[in-house]
Amino acid sequence: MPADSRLRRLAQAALTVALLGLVACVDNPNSVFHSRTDFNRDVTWLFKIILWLGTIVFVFTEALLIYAIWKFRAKPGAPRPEQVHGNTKLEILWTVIPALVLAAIAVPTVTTIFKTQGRANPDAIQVEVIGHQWWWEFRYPQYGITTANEVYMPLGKTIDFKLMTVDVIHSFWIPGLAGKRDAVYNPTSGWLKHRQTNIWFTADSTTEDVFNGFCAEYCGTSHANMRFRAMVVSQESFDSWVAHQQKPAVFPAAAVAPAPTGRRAAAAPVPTPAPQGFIAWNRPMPAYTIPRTPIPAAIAYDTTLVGDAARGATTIASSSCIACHTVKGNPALAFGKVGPDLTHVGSRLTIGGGLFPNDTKHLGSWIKNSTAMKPGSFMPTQGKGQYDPKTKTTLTLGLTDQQIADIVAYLQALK
Amino acid sequence: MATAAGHPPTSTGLDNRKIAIWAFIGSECMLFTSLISTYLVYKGRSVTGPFPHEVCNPPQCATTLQPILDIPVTSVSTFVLLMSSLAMVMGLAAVQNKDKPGWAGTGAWAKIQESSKIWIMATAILGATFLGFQAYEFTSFVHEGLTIKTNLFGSSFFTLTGFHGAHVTVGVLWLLTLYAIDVRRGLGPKDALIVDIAALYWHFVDVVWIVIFTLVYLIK
Amino acid sequence: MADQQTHGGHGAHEHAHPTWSTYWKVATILTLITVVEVWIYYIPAFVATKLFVPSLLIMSAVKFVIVVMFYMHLKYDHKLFRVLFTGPLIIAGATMIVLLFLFGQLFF
Amino acid sequence: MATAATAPAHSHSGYSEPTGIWSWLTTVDHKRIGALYLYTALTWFAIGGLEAVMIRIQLMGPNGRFVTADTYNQLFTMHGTTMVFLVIMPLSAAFFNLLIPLQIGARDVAFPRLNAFSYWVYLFGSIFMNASWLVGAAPDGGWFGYTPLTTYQYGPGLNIDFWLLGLQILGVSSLAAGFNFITTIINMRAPGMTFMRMPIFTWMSFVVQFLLVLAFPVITIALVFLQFDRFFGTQFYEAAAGADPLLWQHLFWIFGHPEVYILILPAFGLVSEVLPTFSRKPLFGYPVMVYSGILIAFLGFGVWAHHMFAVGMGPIADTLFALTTMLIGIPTGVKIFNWIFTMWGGDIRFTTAMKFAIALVGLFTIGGISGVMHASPPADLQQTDTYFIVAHFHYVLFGGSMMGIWAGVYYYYPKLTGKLMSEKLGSWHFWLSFIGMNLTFMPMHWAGLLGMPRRTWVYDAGQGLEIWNLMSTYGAFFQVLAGLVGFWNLWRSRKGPDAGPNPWGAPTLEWSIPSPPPDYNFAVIPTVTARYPMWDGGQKAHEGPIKTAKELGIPMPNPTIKPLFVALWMTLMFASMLLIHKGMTGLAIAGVITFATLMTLQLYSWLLTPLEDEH
Ligand code: HEA
Ligand code: HEA
Ligand code: CUA
Ligand SMILES: [Cu+2]
Repeated sequence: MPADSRLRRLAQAALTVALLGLVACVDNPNSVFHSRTDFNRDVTWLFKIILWLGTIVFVFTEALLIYAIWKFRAKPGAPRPEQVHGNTKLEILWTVIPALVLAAIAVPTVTTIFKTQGRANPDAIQVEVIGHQWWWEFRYPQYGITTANEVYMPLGKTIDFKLMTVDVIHSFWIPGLAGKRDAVYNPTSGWLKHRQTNIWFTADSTTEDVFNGFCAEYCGTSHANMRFRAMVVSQESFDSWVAHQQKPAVFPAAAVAPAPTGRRAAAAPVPTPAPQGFIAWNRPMPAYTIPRTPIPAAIAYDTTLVGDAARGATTIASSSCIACHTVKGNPALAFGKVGPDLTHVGSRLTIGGGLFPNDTKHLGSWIKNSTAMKPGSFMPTQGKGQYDPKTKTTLTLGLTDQQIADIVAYLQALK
Repeated sequence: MATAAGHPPTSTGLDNRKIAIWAFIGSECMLFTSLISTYLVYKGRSVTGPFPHEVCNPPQCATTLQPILDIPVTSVSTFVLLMSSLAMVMGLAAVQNKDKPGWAGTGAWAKIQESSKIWIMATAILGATFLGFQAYEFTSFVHEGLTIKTNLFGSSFFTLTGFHGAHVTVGVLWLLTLYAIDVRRGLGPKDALIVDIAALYWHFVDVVWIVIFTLVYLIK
Repeated sequence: MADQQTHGGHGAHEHAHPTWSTYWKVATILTLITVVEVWIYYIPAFVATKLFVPSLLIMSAVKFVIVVMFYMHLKYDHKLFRVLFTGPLIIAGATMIVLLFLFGQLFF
Repeated sequence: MATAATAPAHSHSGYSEPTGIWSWLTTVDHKRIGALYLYTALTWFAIGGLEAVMIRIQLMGPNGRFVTADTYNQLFTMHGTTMVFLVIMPLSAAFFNLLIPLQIGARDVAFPRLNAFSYWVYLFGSIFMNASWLVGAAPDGGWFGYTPLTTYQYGPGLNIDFWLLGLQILGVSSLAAGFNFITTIINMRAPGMTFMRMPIFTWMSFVVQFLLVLAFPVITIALVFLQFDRFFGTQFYEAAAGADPLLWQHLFWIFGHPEVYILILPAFGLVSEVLPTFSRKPLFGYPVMVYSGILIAFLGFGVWAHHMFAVGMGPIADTLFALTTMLIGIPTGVKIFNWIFTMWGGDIRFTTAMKFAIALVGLFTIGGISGVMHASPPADLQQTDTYFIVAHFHYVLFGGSMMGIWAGVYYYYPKLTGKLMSEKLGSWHFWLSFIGMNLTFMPMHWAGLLGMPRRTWVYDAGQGLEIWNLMSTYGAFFQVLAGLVGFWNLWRSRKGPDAGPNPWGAPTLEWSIPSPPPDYNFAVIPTVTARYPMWDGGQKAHEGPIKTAKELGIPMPNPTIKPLFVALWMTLMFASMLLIHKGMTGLAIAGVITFATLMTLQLYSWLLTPLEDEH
C-alpha cells in the first residue's frame, strides 16, 4: 500500500535523524552524555533509562494516534459511528501502565538522588566557586589559592565545589562533567553566612582534557558571557600547578629590552625565565575550548606596538586598575577585591569570563575597552578616546595604546 | 442588582453574590498564607534587632532592646475584634428579623437587639478601635526602633499586619456604607443578603487575626 | 435546596438559624480561649514544655473553626460553601507546611 | 462582529446588533467581551511572536550582533511575559467569555459589568506593560524575575517596575474573572444542566478558575514584597539582611506551576469539544476526563519546586517533588488516550479545527514526555536552564495551548461571527504552523543536550550548536508565514459564507442558537436532558427570524462605561508609582491618592447603579 510505505519511509527518516542527533550528542564536546565523571555516569545511566522509556511511550502513543486518524478517516456516506461512551477496563489499563512506567523511572531517580547528593568523600579537594557578575572566582582553601575563570582538577580525585555568589544567583555548569548547581547565597550575610550549595564529582577517566563551563542561571546583561574552562590534569601536573599558584607573582627586576615593532605571534611570551614544570595547560587547547568572540571594530587596538613590562608595572601602579585587582607580591596591587585576582594572569588561557583567548591582541583590546568587548562589564573603559557604552561617554583621558601595550606586557609576564 | 421577573432561577437557588464572596474568601486564604508563611520563614532570622520575643543585646543592637511585641495590648485588641464579630452577627440577625418587630422580646435590651443600626455601627466602631490599637502598636514600634526597613522581622511583620489592617479598613468602610443605607432607607430582610456578605468578609478578617495572634504574637 | 423563584435569592436561605444565644455563647467561648492562650503565655514553666506550641495551635484552630461554623454560619449553610472554603484552606495549609519544611522552620 | 447587522440571514428579522465604538466601550455582553479579548490577545500574539523572531534572528548564527545583549534580555523577558500573560491567558479568557454562558444555557455571566471590568483591566495592563518599550526600559529580569537580580540594587531601572506593576494589574483582571466564572458555572446553569452533563470545555474552565483564584494571590504577595523592597526599602529579598533569595523562587513557582495548567487546561477543554464533533462520537470516558482535570489541578499545587532542582534543596525535598511531578503524568496520559479513543472507531473529518486538535494530542505528548524527563532531579541537573527546557515548554505551550486555541478559533469563529473561515487557507495555516513549530522547537532538544544554556544572547562558534540554531530560526520564519496566513484568514473570513447555527453538526448547546447569537443568547432557556443535547437530547437548532430581547420580554443589562473607568483609574494608580524611581515621590503619592479616590468614587457609582432598568 502506498500510504503504508510512505509512512514507513517517514519513520525511517525520523529514526535516522534521531540517531544522528544522538551520535552528535555523544561526540559533541559539551554533550551532557559524556561519562567521564562518576556523577555523569550515574546521570547518563538514569537519563538513558528515561530516554528509552520516553521513546517507547512516544512511539507507541504517536503510532496509536496516527493509526487511529488514518484508519478512521471519514468515508463518504458512512453511517453514524457507534456511540461508545467509554470503557472502564481500557481506562484502568492506561492508568496502570503509565503508572508502572513512571515507577520504573521513579525508582532509579530516587536512588540516584541519594547517591549523587550524599556527602562528598572526606578527603575531597575543596573548591569554593564564587559567582560574580559576570565571571567566576575559584578558591582552593586547602591550598590558599585564588584564581579566575579556570578551574584545575586532578584526575581521579573527588572535588567538592561549594557555590557562593557576591551578587545575584549564578549557576555553575560543566556539561561534560556534571550537572548544574546554583550559587545562591552570599557568604557575607546574615544567618546564611554558612549556607552554601554544593556539588561534587570525580573526574576519574584516564585522559587529560579541557572542558567548557557556563553560567546557567540568568544573571543579567552578560549572562551569556559568563563562561569558564575546566582543566582535568594528572595528579603531578595538578600538584605542580598548585605549587606555582601558591607563589606570589615574581616579576623580573630587570627591565626587558624593547622589542622591535612589527607583527608578533599571538601570546608571544615576554622573554622572562619560564617557570619550571607544569604551571598551566601546556598543550594547544582543544579547538572547541578556544573562544571565538569577535572584537568590536571600534576598539582598534594597535597590535603592532611592543610593550615594555617594566614600564607596564609602573603604569599599572598609577592606574585605576589597582582599585579592583590584586597581584600578590606587588605592593601597589594589594587591595583590589572586585575584579579577578591577577597574580598569575599570564598563565591563564582565557580572559574576560572565558570570552577571549589570553593573547596580546585580546588582552590589549580588553583593557582598552572592556565594556565594548563585553556588554555590561564592570571594568571601566580605559582607552583614550574610547566610547564607553555603559556610561555613554567618550574618554578624553585614559591610557594610550602604548601604555596599554606596556601593561599587557607586564600582565603577560605574570606567569 | 435588581430582581427581574424575566430571570431564570439560579441553579442552586443561592444568590450569585454569596457564591462569589465565598470564592473570594477561598482566594484570600492563599493571600494570607503567603504572608504568614513568609513571616514564619523569616522568624528568628533577622540579623539585627529589635526582635519579637527575644532581648536584643549589643553588638546586634546598639543598645539592649526589650522584646517588642506587646502581648497585653494586643490581647485587648484581639478581644475587641472578636467582639466586633459578635456585634456583626447581632446586626445581621436584626436585619433578618426586621419584619417581625418584637422578635427579641420586650424591654430595652430587646429594643437594642432589634436595632440593626446600633449593631452595624458597633461593629464598625469596634473595627476602628482595632485599627486604633494597630496604629498605636505601629507607632510605638517605630519609637522603639522597629520600622518596616529595620530587619526581616520588621518587613514581614508590618507587611502582614498591615495587609490585615487594610482588610479591616475596607471592612469598616463597607460597614459604614451599610450604615448609611440603613439610615437612609432602612435595611430589611430583603437586604439580609448584602449584610450577610459583608458579615462573611468581616468574620473572615477576624478569623485571619485569630491565626495571626497565635502564630505571630504568642508562639515564641 | 428548593428552587427559588428569585434570581437574587433575597434573604439568605438557611436551614436553621443559630439563635442569638448561640452567638453569645460562642463569643464567651472565644473570649475564654483567648484568655487561656494569653494566660499560658505567661507561665514560663509551661512555655518551656513541648506542649506550649501544640496547645496554642489547637486553641487557635478551635477558635477558627467555631467562628467559621457559627458566625459565618457554615454549619447551617449550603454545603457548597463548605467545599468552596475547605478546598482552598487545605491547599493553603499544605502549602504553608511544605514551605516551612523547606526553609527548615518546621520545628517549634 | 459589526457585520452581523448586515448579514442576509438576519436582515429580515427585527434583530440587530448595536454598532459603533461606544457600543464596544460600554458593552457588558459576554460575547462581545470575548471578541475583545480575542482580538486584543491576537494582537499581542503578533507582537510576542515578533519578539520571538528577533530572538531567533539574533541566534541564527554564533556570536550574533543583531541586537545588543540588553535588548536581547528585554526581548526574551517580554516574549515570555507577553505570551503567557497577554496571549494564552486572555485567549483562554476569550473562550471562557464566549462559551461558558452559551454552553450552560445562560443569558450572560453572573456579573456582566465585572466581566467588562476584567477585560478593560487586561487591556490597560497590557498596554502599560508594553509602554515600557516606548521609554526604552522594557522588563529584563526574565519571565520569572528571580531575585536578587530584580531587586533595586541589581536592577535600578524602571524595567522591573513596569514588570511588577504590570503583573499586579493583570492579576486583578484574572482574579475578577475567576470569581465571576466560578459563580457563573455554579449558579447559572440551565435546568437539567447537571455538573456531569456540563461540556468538558466548561468543566476545564471551571477548574482553571480555581487555579486562578488560588494561584494569583501568591504571586501578588511575592510582587508586593518586591515592590516594597524596591520602593520602600523593606528587606524581603535583601541577602545582606539575612533574607533567603529562594523565598521569591518558592512563591513564584507556587503560582507558576498552577499557572502552566491555567495555560493548558482551556486548550484541553477546546479539543475535547472539537474531537467528538469531527469524529461524530461522544467523548470517550467523560467522567474520567472530568476527574483527571480536577486531579491535575490539585496535584499542580504540590509540584512547584521541580523548577528548583538546581538550587540544592536536599535529597528529601528533591524526592518529594520528583514523585508528585511524575504523578501528574498519569491523569494527563489518561486524557491523551481518551482523546485517541474518542477518534477510534469514529468518522473523522479533517477540518482545520480538527487538524489543530489532533496536533495538540500529538505534540503535547512530546512536551509532556520531556516534562517527565525534567521531573527526575539528577537528570534535570543536566537539563535545567538549557534549551532542552525551552523545547519542553514550547511543545506544551505552542504544541499544546496554542494548537488547542487555534482549534478553538477555527471551530468557534462561525459561532462568534456567523461566518465560516476558509478551510483552504486554514489548511495552509495548519501545515505551516505544524512544520514550523517542529522545525523550531525540535532542534532545541539537541541544542540543550549539547550544552546550550537558555537566555543567552550569544553562543560561541565551533561547539556544535550552529546547525540546531539555524534550523530553529528557519522554523521561526515558517511560523511567521503561518501567522500571516492565519491572520489573513481571520480578516478575510469576516465576509465568508454564512455558517448557520450549527455548521459542524456539533452536539452542545451553543450550537442550538443562531450564529452569531443574539444578545440574550437563548430565547427560551433550554431544559437539558443529555450530555450532548443536539445529538441525543432532542435539542433543535434555532430556525426562523430572530426576535429582539424586548419582543421576547427578556431583561437585558444596560451598557455602561463605568467598569472601563474604574479599570483606567486603577491602572493609572499603579502607573503613578513609577514616578518614585524618577525622583518624583511627591508626585507619585499625589497620583496614587488622586487615582485611588477617582477609582473608589467610580466604583461606588457603579455599585449603586442597578444592572438593569427596573421592570
Ligand atoms: C502548558 C504548560 C505546561 C505544561 C502542561 C507542563 C507540563 C509538565 N511539565 Fe512543564 N514547564 C512549562 C510549561 C508546562 N509544563 C514551562 C513554561 C516551563 C519552564 C518555565 C521556565 O523555566 O521558564 C516548564 C518547566 C518544567 C520543569 C522544570 C524544568 C527546569 O527548569 O529544570 C519541569 C520539571 O519537572 C516540568 C515538568 C512538567 C511535567 C512533568 C508536566 C506534565 O504535566 C506533563 C504530563 C504529560 C505527559 C507525560 C504526556 C502524556 C502522557 C502519556 C502519553 C502517558 C504515558 C506517559 C508516561 C508514562 C511518561 N516542566
Ligand atoms: C505560550 C507561550 C509561548 C509561545 C506561543 C512562544 C512562541 C515562540 N517562542 Fe517562546 N518562550 C515562551 C513562551 C512562548 N513562546 C516563554 C515563557 C519563554 C521563556 C522566557 C524567559 O526565559 O524568560 C520563551 C522563550 C523563548 C526562547 C528562548 C530565549 C532564551 O532563552 O534566550 C526562544 C528562542 O528561540 C523562543 C522562541 C519562540 C518562537 C520562535 C515562537 C514562535 O512560535 C512564535 C510564532 C508566532 C509569531 C511569529 C506571531 C504570529 C505571526 C504573525 C502575526 C505574522 C506577523 C509577524 C511578523 C512579521 C514577525 N521563545
Ligand atoms: Cu551568571 Cu548567568
Ligand atoms: Cu512546573
